[in-house]
Amino acid sequence: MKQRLSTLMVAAVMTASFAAHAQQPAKKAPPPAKAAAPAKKEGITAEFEKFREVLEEDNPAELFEAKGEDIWKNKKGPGGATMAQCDLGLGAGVVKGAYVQMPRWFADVGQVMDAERRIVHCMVKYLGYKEEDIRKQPFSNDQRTPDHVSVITYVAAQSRNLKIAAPQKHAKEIEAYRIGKEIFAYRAGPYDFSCATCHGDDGKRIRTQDLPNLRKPAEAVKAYQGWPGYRMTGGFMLTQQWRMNDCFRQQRFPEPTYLSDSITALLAYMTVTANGQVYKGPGIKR
Amino acid sequence: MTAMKKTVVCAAAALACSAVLADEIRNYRAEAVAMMKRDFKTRGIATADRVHEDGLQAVCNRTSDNPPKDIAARLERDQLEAVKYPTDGKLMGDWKAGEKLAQSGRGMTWSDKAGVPGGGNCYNCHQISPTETSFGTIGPSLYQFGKIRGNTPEMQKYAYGKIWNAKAFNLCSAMPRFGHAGALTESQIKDLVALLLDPQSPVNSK
Amino acid sequence: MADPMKIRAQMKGDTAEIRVLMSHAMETGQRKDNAGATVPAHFIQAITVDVGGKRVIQGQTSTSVSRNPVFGFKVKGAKVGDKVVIHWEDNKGDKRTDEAVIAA
Amino acid sequence: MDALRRTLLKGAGATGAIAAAMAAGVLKPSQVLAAEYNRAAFEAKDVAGALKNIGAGGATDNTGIVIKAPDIAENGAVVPVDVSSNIPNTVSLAVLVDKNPSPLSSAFDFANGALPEMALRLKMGQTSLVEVVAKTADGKFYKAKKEVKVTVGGCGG
Repeated sequence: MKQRLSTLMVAAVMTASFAAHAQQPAKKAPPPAKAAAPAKKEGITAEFEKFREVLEEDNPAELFEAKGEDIWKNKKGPGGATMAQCDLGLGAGVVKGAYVQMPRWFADVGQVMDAERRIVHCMVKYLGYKEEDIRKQPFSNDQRTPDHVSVITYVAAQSRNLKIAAPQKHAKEIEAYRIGKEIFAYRAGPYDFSCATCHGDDGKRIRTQDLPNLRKPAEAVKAYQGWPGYRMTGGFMLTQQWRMNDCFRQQRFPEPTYLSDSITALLAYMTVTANGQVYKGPGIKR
Repeated sequence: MTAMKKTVVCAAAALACSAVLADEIRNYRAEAVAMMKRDFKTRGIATADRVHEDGLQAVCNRTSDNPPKDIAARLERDQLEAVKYPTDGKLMGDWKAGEKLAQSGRGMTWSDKAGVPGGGNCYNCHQISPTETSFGTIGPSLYQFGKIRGNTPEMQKYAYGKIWNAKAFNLCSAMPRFGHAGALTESQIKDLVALLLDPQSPVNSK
Repeated sequence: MADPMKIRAQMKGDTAEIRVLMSHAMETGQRKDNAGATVPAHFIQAITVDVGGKRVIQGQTSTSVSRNPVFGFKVKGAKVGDKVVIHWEDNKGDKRTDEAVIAA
Repeated sequence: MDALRRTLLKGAGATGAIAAAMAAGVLKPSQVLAAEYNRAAFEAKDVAGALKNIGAGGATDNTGIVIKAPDIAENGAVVPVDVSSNIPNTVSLAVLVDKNPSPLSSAFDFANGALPEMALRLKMGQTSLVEVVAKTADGKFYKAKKEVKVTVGGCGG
């Protein structure tokens, strides 16, 4: 307890003196053990890369894309409303290029919304889906892929090969990015992890999985275009909202509310960082 | 943050702080933390209070993991003093049990059950035994850890302390404080020490 | 009702390359659901491919094939415009037939 | 449809009547397929049992069979494999995963211009040999194999 108190007091002082120390050179990482490590890791990663192309060429995500397209184009809500009335930021019914230009400010709801949040909003508003039902099972499992996940996959696919261009014009769009940047770096929980613990450096891996450095555009796009993605484990589609949710689980945090401001802010940070990069999703992931 | 508060904080630290910069950073950080406290909810064993930073996290969060040397040294010393070493004086357990623990990535998530012992998560970040080719690179390779350093009582104490609380040696290390956080028990840490230092462990094989 | 397949067929030289994605759980019968109950085996057992009205490929499959199966075949002598008809059926009697036309 | 009639799927027990009917276009594919599922081969618990039940017990090693598969799979749930045979007059290919509970994953017959080559994705519960059996028009069987390692991938929790 005594230790905790003294640390907290130091923290209080640190709050004030941050600016003075911000320029301090980065602390060196502890020297690696001088063991002659078996040179396996490059081999593994290279082997995965060779077969990535094969996997991406025939991505079962297309099956969900087709389902989503059918819902977007043909499903009717109460009173005959359709998703043609849904404005994803580029005008009612415009899908092409919309995915890579969210999160964005939507004046009709007075909120910054990421793609998933906006699509769910539209499916509730126009197609008569109940938000509480969607919140009951927001993510796919091996028994069921919720309709909104298929629609997200369709909308995302309509931005394939387009440049990511999340807007930073409205004050609230800038605010979302800045808050997202803070959440990204915030360490807490029993393991002291932040998003940056795994995604703040170049060339790191968890087990065999590469960890993109989400502070860099060319790396951020790798994470961005992975989701929505077909997850080989389980064999179903998962979205960016899921990716954020499960990262926080692994981070040993409590659970972020689905479609909450915190997740939109994080997605704004990641997307804006990836701005200018070409989107190649939907993805296929381990 | 109001202008008055900002002035007080700057004055208190007696620093010529850039008001604009400090304000922006503090402002967004505070907003981010407030937002997370609103949005993050208890699920299973992962309780909502986990989004509150503790003192050490606060220091690292406010310095982008680069605390001033003098402060870091003092806090590392505090952490080291709080390491609980086994009362029986034995620091090495069973390396085979240690290898199993090192493999497991479970523990303390909202999908883990209360009372079920967690894993060490070691291979997620470290190379360890040469037989396991699926290893992460967030932390340094631990292959031949004991072969290089020897198996002295001092080295055992260091390894135990490092696993119990990595922050006692590097204040803002990415490695969790497994003992301090209650993520690993005393006997589990002993098994991991054995995995690293036991001459029979594959970690130290040719 | 089974979901549609996604079929791509394209000429490369004198050979048609046919790729097909199928929507199917391919349950092994060994997995347990969240409640602990065994999920019964459910998998595609048989597949046929017809090109230009002729049976060119027929096969049988088991639970060792991945969920949402992907297959690729090559057929020599096919022509642009030929119809490709792919049919599958599973161990529960579900079936599905879809077609595509070979593109240039 | 001679090649298809000589299918390895039917094993020893299949009668010519069904094949002839199919070739003549009398039966709908579903009837043919349902009648012919080679349960004994697909439910065999080991490679030897599966091979025996497709009549390939005496298959000999042959380098004319090409197996393209990763040395290490990114995920054992989806292992992309491309198999082909350069052995003249290959009419059928079967793909087995030796450590799976039921090793025989698939068997395909090729006719009317279809090349003895196919791409598919396999489940592999653990590091295993992928074995491929080719059957030629004269009823002979050949085989080849390649090891694919399956590792732990993500956070493991």
